[in-house]
Amino acid sequence: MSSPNLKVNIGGVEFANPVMTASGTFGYGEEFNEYIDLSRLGGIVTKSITRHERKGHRPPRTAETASGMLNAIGLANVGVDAYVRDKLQFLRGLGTKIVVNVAGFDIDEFIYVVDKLNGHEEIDMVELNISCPNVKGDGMEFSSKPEIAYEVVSKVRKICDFPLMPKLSPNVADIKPIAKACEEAGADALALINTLYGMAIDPYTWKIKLTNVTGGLSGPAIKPVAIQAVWKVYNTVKIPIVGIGGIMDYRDVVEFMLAGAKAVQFGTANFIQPDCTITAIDGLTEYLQQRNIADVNDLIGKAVKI
Amino acid sequence: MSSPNLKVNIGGVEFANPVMTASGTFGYGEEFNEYIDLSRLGGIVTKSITRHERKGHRPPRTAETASGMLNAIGLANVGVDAYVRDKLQFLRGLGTKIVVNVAGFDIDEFIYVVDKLNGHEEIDMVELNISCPNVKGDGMEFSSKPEIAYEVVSKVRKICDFPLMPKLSPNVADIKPIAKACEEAGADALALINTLYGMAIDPYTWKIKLTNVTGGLSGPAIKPVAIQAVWKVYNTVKIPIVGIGGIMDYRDVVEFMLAGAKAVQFGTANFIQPDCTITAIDGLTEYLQQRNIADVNDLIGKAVKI
Amino acid sequence: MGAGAYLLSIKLKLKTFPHPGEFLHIKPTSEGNDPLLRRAFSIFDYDEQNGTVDVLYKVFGRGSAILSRVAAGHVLDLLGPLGNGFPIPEKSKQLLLVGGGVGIPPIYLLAKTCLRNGHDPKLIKFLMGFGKAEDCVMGERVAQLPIEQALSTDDGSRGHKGFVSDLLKAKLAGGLAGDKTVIYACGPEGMLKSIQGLAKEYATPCYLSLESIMPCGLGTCLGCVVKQEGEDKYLRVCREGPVFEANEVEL
Amino acid sequence: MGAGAYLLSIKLKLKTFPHPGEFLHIKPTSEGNDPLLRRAFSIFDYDEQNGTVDVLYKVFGRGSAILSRVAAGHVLDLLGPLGNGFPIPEKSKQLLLVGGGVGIPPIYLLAKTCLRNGHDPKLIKFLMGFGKAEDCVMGERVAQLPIEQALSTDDGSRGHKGFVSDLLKAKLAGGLAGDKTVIYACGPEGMLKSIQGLAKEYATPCYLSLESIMPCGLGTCLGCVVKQEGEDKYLRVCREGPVFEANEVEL
Ligand SMILES: Cc1cc2nc3c(=O)[nH]c(=O)nc-3n(C[C@H](O)[C@H](O)[C@H](O)COP(=O)(O)OP(=O)(O)OC[C@H]3O[C@@H](n4cnc5c(N)ncnc54)[C@H](O)[C@@H]3O)c2cc1C
Ligand SMILES: Cc1cc2nc3c(=O)[nH]c(=O)nc-3n(C[C@H](O)[C@H](O)[C@H](O)COP(=O)(O)OP(=O)(O)OC[C@H]3O[C@@H](n4cnc5c(N)ncnc54)[C@H](O)[C@@H]3O)c2cc1C
Ligand SMILES: Cc1cc2nc3c(=O)[nH]c(=O)nc-3n(C[C@H](O)[C@H](O)[C@H](O)COP(=O)(O)O)c2cc1C
Ligand SMILES: Cc1cc2nc3c(=O)[nH]c(=O)nc-3n(C[C@H](O)[C@H](O)[C@H](O)COP(=O)(O)O)c2cc1C
Ligand code: FES
Ligand code: FES
Repeated sequence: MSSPNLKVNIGGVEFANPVMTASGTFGYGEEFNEYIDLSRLGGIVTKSITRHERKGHRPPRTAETASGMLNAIGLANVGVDAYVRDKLQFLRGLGTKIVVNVAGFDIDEFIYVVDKLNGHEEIDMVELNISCPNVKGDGMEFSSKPEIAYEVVSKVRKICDFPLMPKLSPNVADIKPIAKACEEAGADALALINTLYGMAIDPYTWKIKLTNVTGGLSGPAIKPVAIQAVWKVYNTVKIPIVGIGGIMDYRDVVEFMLAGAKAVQFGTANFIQPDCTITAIDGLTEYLQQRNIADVNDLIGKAVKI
Repeated sequence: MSSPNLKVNIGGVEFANPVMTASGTFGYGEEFNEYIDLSRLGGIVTKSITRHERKGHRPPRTAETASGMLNAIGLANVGVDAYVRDKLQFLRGLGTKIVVNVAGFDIDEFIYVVDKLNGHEEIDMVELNISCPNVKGDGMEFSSKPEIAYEVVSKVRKICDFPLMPKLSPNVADIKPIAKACEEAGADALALINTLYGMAIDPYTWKIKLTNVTGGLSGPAIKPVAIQAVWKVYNTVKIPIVGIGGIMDYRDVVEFMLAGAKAVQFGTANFIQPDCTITAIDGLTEYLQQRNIADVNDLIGKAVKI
Repeated sequence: MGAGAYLLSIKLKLKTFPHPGEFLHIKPTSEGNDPLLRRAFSIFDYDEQNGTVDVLYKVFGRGSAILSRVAAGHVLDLLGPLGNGFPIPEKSKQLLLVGGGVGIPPIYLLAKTCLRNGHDPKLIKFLMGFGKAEDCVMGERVAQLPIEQALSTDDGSRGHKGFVSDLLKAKLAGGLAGDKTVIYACGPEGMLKSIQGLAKEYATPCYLSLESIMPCGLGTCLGCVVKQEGEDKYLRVCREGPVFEANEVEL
Repeated sequence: MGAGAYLLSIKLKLKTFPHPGEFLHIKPTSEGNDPLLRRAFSIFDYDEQNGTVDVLYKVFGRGSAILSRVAAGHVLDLLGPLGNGFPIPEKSKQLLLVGGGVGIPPIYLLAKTCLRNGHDPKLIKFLMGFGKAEDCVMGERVAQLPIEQALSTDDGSRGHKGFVSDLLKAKLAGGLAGDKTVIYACGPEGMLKSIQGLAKEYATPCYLSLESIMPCGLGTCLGCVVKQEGEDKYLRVCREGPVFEANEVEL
């Protein structure tokens, strides 16, 4: 059988395949250059950038848990100016799509950062990390209430040159109204999920393992939560979904696409196998070939109830 | 060193030690009689009972995930009348504390069931499973909104002969106001957490693994989420907390107690090692002895920030 | 042991000879929490002298794959024997034993047990179904039993081409039906379903050993259930089963 | 290898002789996702002829415990060599090499490398610290080096009673301080902290190899950082390190 089509279109951007890297787990791409052919990736989502440079939290910043890990890096990043100045140039030449993840602690910050990105052609899409605490509001995440999510997304949508993809938190009672609010606010796609809240204590030393006390839980442990979120949102909105959470190999990519994702992001897996994304693209191709599926898009949302 | 004190007092009930079994993972106790000495347990929390008998969902009802499992048993149970008639007699003689878990799909059902339990001396405490969908309301869990949690707990509190312990769901943006509402409604203790929402799809057959589509995620995978919930609630309310979620051994018991739990429940672990609870009680005793800690209560909430 | 099939010999002294149809609940790994749950495997054979229990299994997913890589001498974590096995038939009965693939182990143990009890070998027929010729080595221990045997493969690469239920049907149609006969079967769900149908059609007593996802194996999680025929009720495969009368369950 | 310490010999052909201080990032298990992350271990030794890399480690938690049970011949999943090792000193320098417990491996490799490069053995002093006498076997390979050696144990069961930093302090106070000397150290954080202090006190150049929880080992997760001295900045131990100049980092 001839090569299956792996291309997926998300918000008008054509990705060579549905495999991207997740924000915060792939740096700005540089470190992986020696391990994999970056041009083969569907896309790279870079580490969250903010208005100013952020040093991040005091270490220890991570802790391993059962089939997962906690992180409280603290949104360490170079700041939008240095990003545009120093990082875009490397990313420009890679031959893959570049998604810039933007974080903020109030709506002004989101707007400020996106405004600085506007006009830079090497950027293909903006991912809006609305899973940060909203310092102007009640300290809750932007994506924990539909009204707040609507407000930030619609305001950014108005000034953003690029397709806009809010990234949702799983730390909610019901993700559907949040997804709906983002769609109504003009989002071109949705990325889900960000990490779950978690915490760990050493039973021998009695010490809380992260200086920041709580952190974000990622890795295979959270995959069932992510699959469930993708499935629910797929049955709620019309815009494409990018699935994230515990993806380790091509079988997980298939599982997310069957649940309704049009593309996926590999996060924690990059730490364990730096070539996990490339292996997954190869595995996905073979999977489609063996089943005579001509187009990867034919997997989307095809999970069957029993 | 002499034997450390393992006794903990929760809502006026004195448990011989902080180790209980979690609802739905220990049946009504009968099946474990051949594996362990049930009298050694701090307490047994029996499977959720409802007004009428429930057969539960069509199988498959469970699926394994990374360091966890999904279940959608569907609150299968014998119904309160048969429970009182057939199950209490066996439980009465065991020499351990009996906590009856009560579920309901509207407030009337909770009240009906608790009323039927009233007067039965073999019962020591009622655990209120408010993580069920509220059919009269918006279909959300009772424990997903503080107002609803307040309403059901305060109404049940008024008519309940026993100390009352609502069991909270982790599927919320912020568990603190829910815990606070339960405390204000007169709860004597809080049990947390119930399972996280999850889902799994077979990438080969494309079938959703549970007939019920989504299920509850339990096991070590969710321990960080549970620890974080216990820590937050411990810093919010004054009533005792019973910690649940991914507990496998005495080290996990210690971790939960350091986070703020006064007692714990073993769930999924019972499926893997039927004697996990007894081993943990022994391990906990040795842990305290080695550290010259005379009273297990001295662990509660003692986690140290770094 | 044939394509992707393995024999696991476990040093394990049992108080009594295991009842055919009983199973062991085996933890595939002692390291870490993934995979988390035990897996169920029927007892295939028991060597009283040496105190070894044999299990015959196929690599299906992660747990069985890990088991297949366990080094000799490794200490396994297991529970069992668990479950209710096959009722031992009266000596006068004609036995039609049907095993499909890794459904053969408990049926083999049943045949062996009946022979030990003095059941007339001429009254026992063993019918085996496989995917293809390579898989048939799985039946090598069965081949040593002094009883009539027949086999089928899905692709006809050995024995009858088709399903083992065809072989059963031929026996039933050939006169071995009714009250003097008992059918015992274990194998994939499709096979059990057609055998259930045949038993009904030929009014022949029949016992089936079922498979089901079994988180606990102890009767407590209520995960492994099967619908009771004609009743609005579920039965636990690990506790009330895994062996059921064919007309008792809805497949 | 002494109480709870293990030697792992890995068949691994490297392009060049490894740089002392470089580490391997080893996945403790190939089965399942728990434990999830790789673990960092310094390269202890390299046998060019046979292409084997040795790692010397202590059983600390789950991952190292699993490694200690890995059967000979097992295929390990690893990345490396990673990180920036010790700068190789000029041949004229007096070297004070300090290793505490499982901090000895990279220091041993540094000593060996310097000797291979023709550094005068008389200019190299190797100071080792252990918990107790039983642990000292860990230093058996060091003992074969033709250089001056001294050791301490916390409980005095062998060598000097006290910390290895006491031995270093004696050397520094005895005149081996200042610009003509270089201190190299690896070991527990407390030990590195006092050595950092001594290096400052005696104005002697000093390099420390740090430990830190390293999820990725590739410079991408930003989990392993250490605070830069005097700057509001964090450095990645896996990428900028694990070896740092003593006055560059805040311990
Ligand atoms: C009573 C009984 C006896 C059995 N006897 C045998 C035997 O003798 N030889 C043999 O090869 N197999 C036997 N099986 C099937 C065997 O249990 C499964 O093949 C095995 O559990 C698959 O595990 P895995 O880790 O390889 O697959 P995975 O897909 O990784 O398993 C994931 C989960 O699903 C469960 N599961 C998946 N498939 C099955 C299945 N078909 N039946 C039950 N649980 C399943 C697993 O136990 C585990 O909890 C028996 C099953 C039962 C219930
Ligand atoms: C550059 C470097 C070189 C090292 N060289 C050696 C060596 O040669 N010999 C040796 O015995 N040890 C060495 N260590 C320490 C070794 O990495 C830890 O002992 C090991 O990771 C503990 O893993 P575990 O699974 O046994 O413990 P667990 O407690 O189960 O580990 C849980 C998590 O914490 C991390 N972790 C726990 N303790 C440490 C630690 N002290 N340092 C780094 N990560 C930790 C683990 O990697 C894992 O991610 C080195 C560490 C680093 C950073
Ligand atoms: C170390 C680490 C850092 C992360 N940093 C960010 C970040 O800066 N911005 C963001 O939106 N998500 C961040 N994430 C979340 C991931 O992008 C991803 O949503 C999450 O890890 C779940 O996917 P996984 O299970 O595949 O890791 C980070 C995750 C990890 C593990
Ligand atoms: C198979 C199964 C059935 C359960 N049934 C109930 C139930 O009936 N009522 C209830 O409140 N919780 C029920 N639970 C949730 C557990 O009591 C517990 O809160 C949860 O499993 C987390 O703990 P664990 O990780 O130790 O299993 C069930 C869990 C499992 C795995
Ligand atoms: S496997 Fe748990 S009840 Fe049967
Ligand atoms: S371990 Fe990930 S950046 Fe150093």
